[in-house]
Amino acid sequence: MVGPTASLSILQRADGSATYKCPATGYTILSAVNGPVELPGRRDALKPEDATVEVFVKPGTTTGGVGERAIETTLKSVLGDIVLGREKGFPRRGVVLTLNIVGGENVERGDSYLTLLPALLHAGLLAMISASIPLSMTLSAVLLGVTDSGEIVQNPSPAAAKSAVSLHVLAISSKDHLLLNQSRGRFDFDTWELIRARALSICQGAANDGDVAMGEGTNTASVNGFIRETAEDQIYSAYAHKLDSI
Amino acid sequence: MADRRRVNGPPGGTRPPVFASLQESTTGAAQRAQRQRQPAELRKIFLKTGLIPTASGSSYLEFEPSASLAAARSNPKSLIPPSSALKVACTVHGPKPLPRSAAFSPNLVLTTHVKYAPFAARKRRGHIRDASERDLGVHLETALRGAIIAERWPKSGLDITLTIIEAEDDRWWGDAPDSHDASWGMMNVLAGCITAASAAIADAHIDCLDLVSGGVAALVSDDSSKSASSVPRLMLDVDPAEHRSILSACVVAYMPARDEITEIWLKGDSSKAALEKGDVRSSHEALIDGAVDAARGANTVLSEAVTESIARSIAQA
Amino acid sequence: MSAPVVLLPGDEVPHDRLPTKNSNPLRLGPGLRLLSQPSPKAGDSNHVLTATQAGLLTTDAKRNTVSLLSFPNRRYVPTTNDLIIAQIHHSSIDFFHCIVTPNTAHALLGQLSFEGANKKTRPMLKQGELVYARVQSVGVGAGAEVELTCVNPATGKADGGLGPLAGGMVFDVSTGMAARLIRASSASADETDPVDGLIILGELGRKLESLGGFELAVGRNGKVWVDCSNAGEGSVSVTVAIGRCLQETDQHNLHPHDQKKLVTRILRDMKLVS
Amino acid sequence: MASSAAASNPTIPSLNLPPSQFARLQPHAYLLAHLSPPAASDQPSVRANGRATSQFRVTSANAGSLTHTNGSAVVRIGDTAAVCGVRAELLHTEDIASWSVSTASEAEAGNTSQKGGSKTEDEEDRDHVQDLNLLVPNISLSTGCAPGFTPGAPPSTLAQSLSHEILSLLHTTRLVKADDLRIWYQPPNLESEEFRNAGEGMDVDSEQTGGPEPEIKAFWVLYIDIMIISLAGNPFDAAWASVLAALRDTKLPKAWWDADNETVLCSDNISDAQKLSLRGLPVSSSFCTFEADAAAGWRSVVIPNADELKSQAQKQGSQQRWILADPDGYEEGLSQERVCVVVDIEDGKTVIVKMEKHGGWAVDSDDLRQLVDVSAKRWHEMKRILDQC
Amino acid sequence: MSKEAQLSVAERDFILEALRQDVRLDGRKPDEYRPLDISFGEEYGHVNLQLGKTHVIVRISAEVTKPRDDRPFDGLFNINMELTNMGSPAWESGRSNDLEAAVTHTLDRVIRHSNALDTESLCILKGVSCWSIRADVHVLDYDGNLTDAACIATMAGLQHFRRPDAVVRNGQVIVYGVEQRVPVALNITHKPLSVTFHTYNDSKHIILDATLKEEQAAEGDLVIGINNAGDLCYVSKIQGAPVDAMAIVTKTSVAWEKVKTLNATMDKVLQADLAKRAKVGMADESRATNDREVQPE
Repeated sequence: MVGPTASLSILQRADGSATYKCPATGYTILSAVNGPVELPGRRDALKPEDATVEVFVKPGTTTGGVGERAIETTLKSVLGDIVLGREKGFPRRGVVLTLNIVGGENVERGDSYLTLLPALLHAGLLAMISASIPLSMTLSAVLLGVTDSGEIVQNPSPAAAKSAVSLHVLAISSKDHLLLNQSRGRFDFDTWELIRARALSICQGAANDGDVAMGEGTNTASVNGFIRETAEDQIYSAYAHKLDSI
Repeated sequence: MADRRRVNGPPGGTRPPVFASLQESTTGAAQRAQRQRQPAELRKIFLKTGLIPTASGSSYLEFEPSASLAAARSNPKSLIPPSSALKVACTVHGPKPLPRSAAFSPNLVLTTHVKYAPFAARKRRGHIRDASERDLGVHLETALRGAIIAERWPKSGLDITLTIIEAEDDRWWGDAPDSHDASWGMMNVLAGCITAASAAIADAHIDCLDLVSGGVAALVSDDSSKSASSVPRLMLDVDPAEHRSILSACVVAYMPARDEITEIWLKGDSSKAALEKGDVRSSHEALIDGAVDAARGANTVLSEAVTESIARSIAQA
Repeated sequence: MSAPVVLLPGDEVPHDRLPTKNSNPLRLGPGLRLLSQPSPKAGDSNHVLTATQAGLLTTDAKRNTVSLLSFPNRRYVPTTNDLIIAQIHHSSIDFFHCIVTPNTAHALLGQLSFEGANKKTRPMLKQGELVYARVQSVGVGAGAEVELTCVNPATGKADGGLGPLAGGMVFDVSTGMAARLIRASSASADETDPVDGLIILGELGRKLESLGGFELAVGRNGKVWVDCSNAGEGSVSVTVAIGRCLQETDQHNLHPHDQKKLVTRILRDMKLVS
Repeated sequence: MASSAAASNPTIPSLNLPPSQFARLQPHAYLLAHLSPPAASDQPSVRANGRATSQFRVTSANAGSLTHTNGSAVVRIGDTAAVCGVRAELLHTEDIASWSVSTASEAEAGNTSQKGGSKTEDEEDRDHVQDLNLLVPNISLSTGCAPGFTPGAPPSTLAQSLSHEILSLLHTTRLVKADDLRIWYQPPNLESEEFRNAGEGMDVDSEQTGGPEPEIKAFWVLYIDIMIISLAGNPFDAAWASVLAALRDTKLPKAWWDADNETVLCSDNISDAQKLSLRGLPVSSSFCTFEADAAAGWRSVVIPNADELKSQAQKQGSQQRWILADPDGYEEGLSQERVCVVVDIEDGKTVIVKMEKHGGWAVDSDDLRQLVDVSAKRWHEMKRILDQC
Repeated sequence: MSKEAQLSVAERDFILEALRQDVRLDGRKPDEYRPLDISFGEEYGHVNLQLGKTHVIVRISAEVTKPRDDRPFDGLFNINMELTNMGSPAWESGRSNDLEAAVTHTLDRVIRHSNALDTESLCILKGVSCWSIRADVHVLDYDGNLTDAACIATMAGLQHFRRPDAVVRNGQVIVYGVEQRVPVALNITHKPLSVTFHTYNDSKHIILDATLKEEQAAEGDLVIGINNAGDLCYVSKIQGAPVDAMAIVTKTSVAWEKVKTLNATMDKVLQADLAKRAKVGMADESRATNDREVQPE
């Protein structure tokens, strides 16, 4: 299977941006973050002690509707979870994330956004990293489907997702917490526990010796490792002048 | 166009079902309901306050179903209901500070909002408020403004929201709307809204001059023959589905203790009314008096509900 | 020195990377925070430094600081003592309300926070005019406002060219580039080694000396003010040339020898050198 | 006043505030005091609303009370009330742009979109119900149900999300069978005579003897409108329960294609009408997590790893976290992490149809397993309530 | 936040003074476009366009729908643009602003109303079904002259797009998948593009393809929609300082030249992409036939 590709800071105007492409599902997401910024007309609604994370999802070849608002609510809650909104300069300000689906099929009316969710989460996270929004940790996510023969499939294509008995998206923090679970279909709890274990190994790598912080111990085949590499590459190229002199 | 903020139906649109059996009448649905009440007899009103604890004040009002509807409910034969009976939920939020953008006001700023549920009437209602719903809001605001002591609450706002869960019919469903027809059901709805809102305002402990209640009276003609002998009669609290023709109707918002009317809405031709011998009133005076009588009747229910509300809040304290 | 370390949010700063010899308290730069371990099982050290942003870990043993260099295109967040170029938005009785970065709350600049300013002599700045200012305070907690000043509170003097910027032109660069420019321009003028990988200023200075030279003010908020009024008739072209050189270096993250080529190319393009 | 407060709530004796004031000024401390009473006192750990952590509010359902609907229900879960009305309208196939369109692969298989022979019933259902937008649920919160929702304003983000979640759940559970919504027409066998006259030349004859195939002329579209009349937390469970109850109450008139008038006619006879046959009874249960340390998320403390979190919970004597079933508005305001589990029970076996959690990092496998059990218990309770209404 | 930060006095004065000396901030000539880069995605009708720092993506999509009752022989064609916070921090996602309305209007006039896409060719079955073509303009980076960037990208997208083939058989419309039948190009009747000018110093200086800062310093704008044949399909001089009528005439001929160049560039990129696809396609095809042979069951 071809792995995902991503790059950071690709746009000029936005404070942070990223593109994330998942060949397995066919989706390409462009993401941009502006923050900390003033959110107009919402002064009363803003939390005085904390930053407000706003998310906007824009479909590629249709106009957004209730489905987009629903997934935005989920993304906001998951990404908002790891934003340190009380750091200097952020309270009462907004962190505005825009996710533009520039490649792949549209999500049908009334369909859950599950097939897109991991790509949206990764693109959103990378844009936040690119904008240097303070975060408590990073996350990685995976889409898993269970076929009618009981097999667990990683990143099923939209067609395969349709025929799956159940679909699951899990987001795992860089410290192994379960940040998000969205499961649909028909399944029992034992199946879900298999899914949970599988998701952990995909996100964090099979050889997870618990020492994630050092970077060396991380299995680069994991989603988390991929996020780390993408960010590292970008930092290295931005500070090439610094590294040359070392 | 599709509404981006809602779940939309099929893009090509849908059609309401058409029933084939109107002529055959195997179910008795094709018979017009008859009024079983005396001309001055009101339908029972169910009114309860405080059902919505998240609001400062709230009330729920229901009209007693007419005899035909009650019969159809207990022994259903046809899918077509013979008539319908008002069901309204009312909430009051406030008094609360006005939004920053609002201009200074020395008085309590009243906002009234009336919305039918999409399934409230025979014809499916839209999600966005239409002209008649805005109309009702304006009438209601006028009715309530006269009763509320607005200067008690400067720089404050009061939001009154009424959700019509089931509306009154404008006419018998089998009748085609005729030329001098109006949306008579709306007048009953308004009367119900006034009474319900009044209860909710009292439940929210807003200072009022008096309890204002709504009442409806109408001139109806029930004779099928066009003979000259058929004279319209004055009736209180009419259910439009029970009458062949309504010539005119009047709704008032009335405060009994002060004997004041805060809002009056009279529609139709009231010239042909036949009053009792010796009655010197003009027919529209009689119509207004009738509506006031109806409002008085509603007021007894209203007072009970408000008393109950007060008893409850004392018990809580 | 050992291999460079890039940290991601949530990563701990490795202990062996912290400057140890200095007895002064360790100073934390942006992108890092000090956390305490909830269960003191680790014994002696129950505090850890954690990254909140992705960036390159840098330490300065001399000043005993540790900080994280994060993405250069990030938005500027006002930090006390930073030099910035602010634009007047409007004025009230006591303050000028200034734009530091677009789409954020205005910063406040006291009407009297200028060198030698009193009620009569204070500058009458209009909307859209620029000032070179220092961030005096950023406040704490909710509703905190950023305050600017154009004087050194200790001396009452406008050190380092603080005050209104008249004429000239201002160019937008990334915040990372602005920081590098500040470090580069504060280095001694005839430095030939690239400071922070930048030789562009020295290069421009040398080549444009004959045309009357230029004046430069760099704001940490990603603004560079350039004035070449000494260049007479050619001042417009010289200013544009400087702006283009800075912006292209920034955008393409040019290597020093490419910077040199760029200067030559652009000066030729602007017909400033043959 | 003060003494009565102290008597009813011994954990805050030093305060002379009545509980209601304390609840408003220090909501977090108030709820925490209820959930973790001092060990010395014999007070059980209860929520501020007097419920046990896994206890749902009193729930009632009442169906069929609205005159102008094909099915309706009022569901109250504590102080949250939802009214749902189902209205059926007709979608003629001639109004469907894609009806006369088939993709080449289908056409080659000898089928048009009217009949997908190779597909299972479930797949076909999904195609029709979902692709033709036959289910149209919309939630309205602009009813003055709680402060903060401006009446008359377009649907809030919450209302839009809830509408979508209801629709999505209707689709994933395939609750409504497409066959209940189809209106078939059997064209008269006009050509049969001609066929017979044509003689043996037709190989297709054998298949044609049954006359022309029946065709779908129209579909019922169900407009499912949910008015949240009162909102005191957990709108989804109430809304879903009202939808479920209303759909169980829904009767569709008998309808047929009237070839002369080229339209669909219905019978108003109630004995001709058909109830919907729903697939299962998926019941939704929502939960939220209340953290003892409200500031844990941002305080300068290292966030423990998932494993450490587990071991911590075991080590520490006092409970740090409570998962509250069916949160009211007050509790929702004090928690970030939400869980929603929708289960059905078939032949005594619990089937999960939806399981969601987000907004925090505390709830994981162990908790979820318990919540699924709680949800299964709730299913029996809801079934009893819905069967009675 | 709904507005871009205003120019400082210094910037405005400098831009105007520089223009008096025929100098632009990026060293361009008055009638010069910024570097234009057009590339195509994997899908048909996916265009990635950069004009200087202005960056847009256009996606063209097609679906079968019912024609409008009053135009049973016509297909549908719509251009949609929704500005989000991505393109500029000054834009609020989900809320339209003046720029969005203005650019959409111009695109509609130049491309849609000039019938650049022949909508009659989109009819499949009279009054029953037709193609609905939709262009979605995504603005990723805004640095002035959004109109021309979006216009070029949309036209490129329409020319690049291939819709599935469809035939009518016994009143049934049969749509062929891309892998079954070669998809069909849209019928483009002509290739109009917009060319946007801005005016300065009492319209003494008129420049082409202004950057955001130049737009902000401008007194007025002039948009000319013109095709390769020199047919004008749109001219707008809506507001701002008056412009000499002769200037409009001269700028129209400038615009004509520019459109010819732009269309030539576009053609070149399109041809190159088609050639590349043909190569890959042929490889795919041979692989596909091989597959079929390998798996007869």
